[in-house]
Amino acid sequence: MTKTKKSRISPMWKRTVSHIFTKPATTKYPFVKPQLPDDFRGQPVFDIKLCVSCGLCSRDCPAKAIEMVEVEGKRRPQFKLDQCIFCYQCAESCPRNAIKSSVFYELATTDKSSLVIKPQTSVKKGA
Amino acid sequence: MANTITWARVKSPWVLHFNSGACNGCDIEIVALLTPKYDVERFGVKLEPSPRHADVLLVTGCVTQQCAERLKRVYDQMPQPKFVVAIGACACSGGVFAGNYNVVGGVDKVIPVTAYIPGCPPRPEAILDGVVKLLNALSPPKPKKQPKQVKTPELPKEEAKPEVAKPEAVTQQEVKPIVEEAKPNAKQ
Amino acid sequence: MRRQNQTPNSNIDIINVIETKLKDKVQIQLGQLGKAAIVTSNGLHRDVLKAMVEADEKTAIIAITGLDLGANLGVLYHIRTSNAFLTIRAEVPKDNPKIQTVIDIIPGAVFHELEVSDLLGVVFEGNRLPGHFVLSEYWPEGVYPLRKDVKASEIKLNPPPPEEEKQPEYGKIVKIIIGPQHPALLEPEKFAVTVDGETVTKVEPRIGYVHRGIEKAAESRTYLQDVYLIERICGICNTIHACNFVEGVEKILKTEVPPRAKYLRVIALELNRLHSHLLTLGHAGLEIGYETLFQYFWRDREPIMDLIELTSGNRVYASLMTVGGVRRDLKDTDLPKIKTTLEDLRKKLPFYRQIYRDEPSIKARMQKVGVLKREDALKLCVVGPVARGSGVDIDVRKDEPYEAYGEIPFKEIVYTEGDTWARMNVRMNEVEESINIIEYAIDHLPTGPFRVKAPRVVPAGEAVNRVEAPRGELFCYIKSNGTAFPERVKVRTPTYANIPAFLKTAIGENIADVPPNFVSLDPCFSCTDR
Amino acid sequence: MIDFDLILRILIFPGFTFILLLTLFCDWVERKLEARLQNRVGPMVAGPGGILQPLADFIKLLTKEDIEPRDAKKTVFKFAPLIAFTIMVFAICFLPIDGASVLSTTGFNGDLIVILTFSTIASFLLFLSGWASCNPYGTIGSARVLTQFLGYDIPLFMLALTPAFIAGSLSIFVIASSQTIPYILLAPWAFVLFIIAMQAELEKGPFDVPDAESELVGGLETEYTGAKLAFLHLTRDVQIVFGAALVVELFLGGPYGPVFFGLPAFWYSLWFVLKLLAVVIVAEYITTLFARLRIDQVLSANWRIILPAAILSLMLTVAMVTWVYPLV
Repeated sequence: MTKTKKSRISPMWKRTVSHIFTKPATTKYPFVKPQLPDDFRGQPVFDIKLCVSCGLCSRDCPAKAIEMVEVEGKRRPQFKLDQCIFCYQCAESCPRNAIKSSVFYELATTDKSSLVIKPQTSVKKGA
Repeated sequence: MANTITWARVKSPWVLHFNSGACNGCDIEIVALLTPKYDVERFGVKLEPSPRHADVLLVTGCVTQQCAERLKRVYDQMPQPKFVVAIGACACSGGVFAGNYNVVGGVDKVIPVTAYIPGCPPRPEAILDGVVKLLNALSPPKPKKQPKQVKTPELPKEEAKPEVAKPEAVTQQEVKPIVEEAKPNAKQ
Repeated sequence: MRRQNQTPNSNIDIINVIETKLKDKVQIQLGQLGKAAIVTSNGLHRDVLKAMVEADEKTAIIAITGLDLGANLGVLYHIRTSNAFLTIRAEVPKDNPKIQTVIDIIPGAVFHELEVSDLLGVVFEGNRLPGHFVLSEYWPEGVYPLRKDVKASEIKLNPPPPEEEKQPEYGKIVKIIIGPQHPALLEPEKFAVTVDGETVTKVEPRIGYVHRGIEKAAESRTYLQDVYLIERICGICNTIHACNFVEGVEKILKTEVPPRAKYLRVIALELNRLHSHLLTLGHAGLEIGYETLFQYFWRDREPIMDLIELTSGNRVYASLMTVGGVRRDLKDTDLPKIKTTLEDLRKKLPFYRQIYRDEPSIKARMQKVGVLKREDALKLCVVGPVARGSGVDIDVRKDEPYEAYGEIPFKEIVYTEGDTWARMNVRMNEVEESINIIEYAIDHLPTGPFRVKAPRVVPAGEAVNRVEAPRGELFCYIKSNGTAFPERVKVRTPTYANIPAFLKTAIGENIADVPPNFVSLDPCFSCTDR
Repeated sequence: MIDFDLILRILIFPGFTFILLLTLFCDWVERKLEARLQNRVGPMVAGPGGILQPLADFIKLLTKEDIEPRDAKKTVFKFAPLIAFTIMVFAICFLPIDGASVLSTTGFNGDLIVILTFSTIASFLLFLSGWASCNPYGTIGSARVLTQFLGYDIPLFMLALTPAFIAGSLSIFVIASSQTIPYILLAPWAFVLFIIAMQAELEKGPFDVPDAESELVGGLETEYTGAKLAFLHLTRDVQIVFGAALVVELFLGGPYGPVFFGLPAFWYSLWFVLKLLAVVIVAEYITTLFARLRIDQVLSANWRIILPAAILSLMLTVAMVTWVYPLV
């Protein structure tokens, strides 16, 4: 009985010991960045040149994270990243492909207001 | 002496996870942080069961009416100094559930929040990044304030490339860069 | 292996039974809301149900939907029998919303009735609870959120009463409150467990801590937005929630999804099931203090998360489903990566299977814990691995194939022990079946479009839909009024049906058995409360 | 007349400071090893390889706010963790570390019984500290501590007597120094049983029912914060060091080993630490292998298996000492 039991005893004995000699499965995250698929749904990138101010993105957003604000007389989407659920329905609804995804995901901040991405700031800075 | 204490606090953040009505998405990502792939024990982070032991409160979820009061109580039970991190769109502002009849929406409506981590859900890396940012905010004498951003022309665009850098250096490049990345596109 | 296939479903024609028994009293509308909708007047729904239970032991209540029909409140009993799915309709006037309970016929209906009475104000005579079941204890009297005249913004909660001085209790009987902040539950939910020494004598559930009012919110959003909202009922089985809703809408629209989309959906759903099962299997390890096992399972779950990220762009929320197909095609270049990852996982499975089957400390903690006998499982209407662990062979993928499941061969896993160990082993074996399904789907992936254009406005109509979530049978009811906004969306999640099983099996057990027993249901409270 | 040497011995080496550092080091070894067995990295950033992690935890806890629950029995709640810690350190002081015990003596006959009593008292104080917090989780957790250590104390005492029988003395110094052949080779059955009983006595897995996180939150520590929590943690860790040290003294030949050159005290301390680490590693390895048992399984394992086995082991040892060992 003991013999058969021995062979059926937990394979954990061997497995745990083998891990001492193998490399841990841990990624070296903050020091080495992970490789993300190209179409990862990170922070949305808005291209104001393509925008036709139709407001479809704002209308279809399930989280109401897109607000249309006046920029130089035209209505442009303003993204509230703190509400955004990163579903990219806006990108799908956009007739001109003005909203694209990016692989940037480290959005943590201690200042909530920095999570509102205004379309005008980018214009001003770029100008 | 003060340096030693700050050092100890930064190196040993024990966290308590509070689910205030989340969908489990963020919660499993928090638990995933403990597991071999991310292993936050590297940074001394321990998930503690009791609010009495914790330094950092990780709140997920959109704060339902029933949970608001509990959240307040759990926060009060924690010993000073204590910090709150809101994880996920729901905890930051209510997310997709904002405006529902049973939802308060946003952790900062109930307790003060130190750091926000948007995402639905944020990647475990993003959560780790948020905790590291919080801890870096601890290091200078003025707590809770992020040091002024130095504008970096470099963009963290090519994340695929393994770049070796100190965590501080990584976190210096805040949210801003990507906005700047959006600009050139806009200008073309 | 201990798999045991039950005898094939009996060929009872349930509609025939009702026709012969209650011919003149009820109206049978064939082909609506499942196989048939049986319209009853007040009181007769009990007779119909009794006739069904007598004719077929597998009769179970899937859900009870409450509807606001203007002057009346509609109550729909969704019934599953061994080979059919049908609905009993009843109506009660709004000013006197009283209806007889059915919990004496089917005990599993208790939670469903309580929810309808809390959210819609239907009074089920014989099944009432002091206070609220789902809503906050400070909820104002007489306000029922799912009624159409209630606006979310106008609801004002009662102020909380001043905190009373709590006297510490001394004595033999201690009440342990599990939750709402408790490590055994990743989610806030409260179970007041009364303990005598170390033995549980009473469990009082208080759910609703995660109640976000999704059903009401869905009514004020378009079908397009609802897909994302419904998806966020639960972060673990999100794809299947979205799929369930999308299929329901497609039924009303009468849209046929292209074959490639069907296969892509199957791949997404099974990836979801894989990650959910691995999560539970590991979490169970944590609950019984087997941290090594937990760490290993979650390590091997990460490649699956990477696959979900690869195919959909997010680790957790795939957001793949949309009305008329899927949102993203699967790139041919990704296929080899998916295959190798699954192959790697398959190589690791024998180790885990051996652990779950033979490891002495796992057996010591899981066998004979939370035993749910077959009769009880049928009576309490449990679903999914809990039912299959008790020898009840129900699996929507087999019973009523949706998407491409009818074309894919896979085994239905049934254990007869009915204890925690059996439930976990059902999941353990299903992991392998899921891998097989995905590989089959990839090998037989049809070419062609992956999406058809669907209109934003949905014609008036109603539909029910069932799918097999990782936790069991998931049900939804959608009523459309001809606009872009649904009139009513009801989702009944598997955990909701499984909690009564926990309440029954926990009593008389050791307090230390509560966590493993509980986790073997794979509880998901964000699903439960919605 | 002040004996500076004695004060140095008590305060620095091999006394308080040494024991404290050893405890923190063992904690690190445990955490790191557990992480590696689970295919993780474990503490990494606090000091080289995360070696300062336990120290960081300790300092941080010391500087946290101290909260006393309203219902707690204040005096017991305050002092029980500290006294428990003191008693455990005091018990270690009796063990020969660098050839002699901390008190620079060779002990007295019967000090084995004394230190085992000390460890029982410390466990009892831990029970008191949990009970005094008046929290349902704390109460149940401490009740489990009480049932468990009361049960396992008996076999532990019996098994500790095995080496005493072989050495013919109840003095730890005599037991340790008379092991020209370590008793692990002479009485391996007693060693295995002793490790299991020790594991249960120290509430390590698979016997860690008193702090079963999934059903009892933090167990008896639930209500503790700040410095008191730090000392509770430290007491637990010192208990583990004590248990491992006891195994070293009773079965592995104590601190005595080959002296190559220089001071014997240095080599003895080195051997002591190395042997101690070996025991800690074995104990931690056992912890990672199994799921936590249920409290009734833990108790029935004691009364049905460990206790009869301990009695048998004692009888076997007596028989061996009488008839077999004289022949060797």
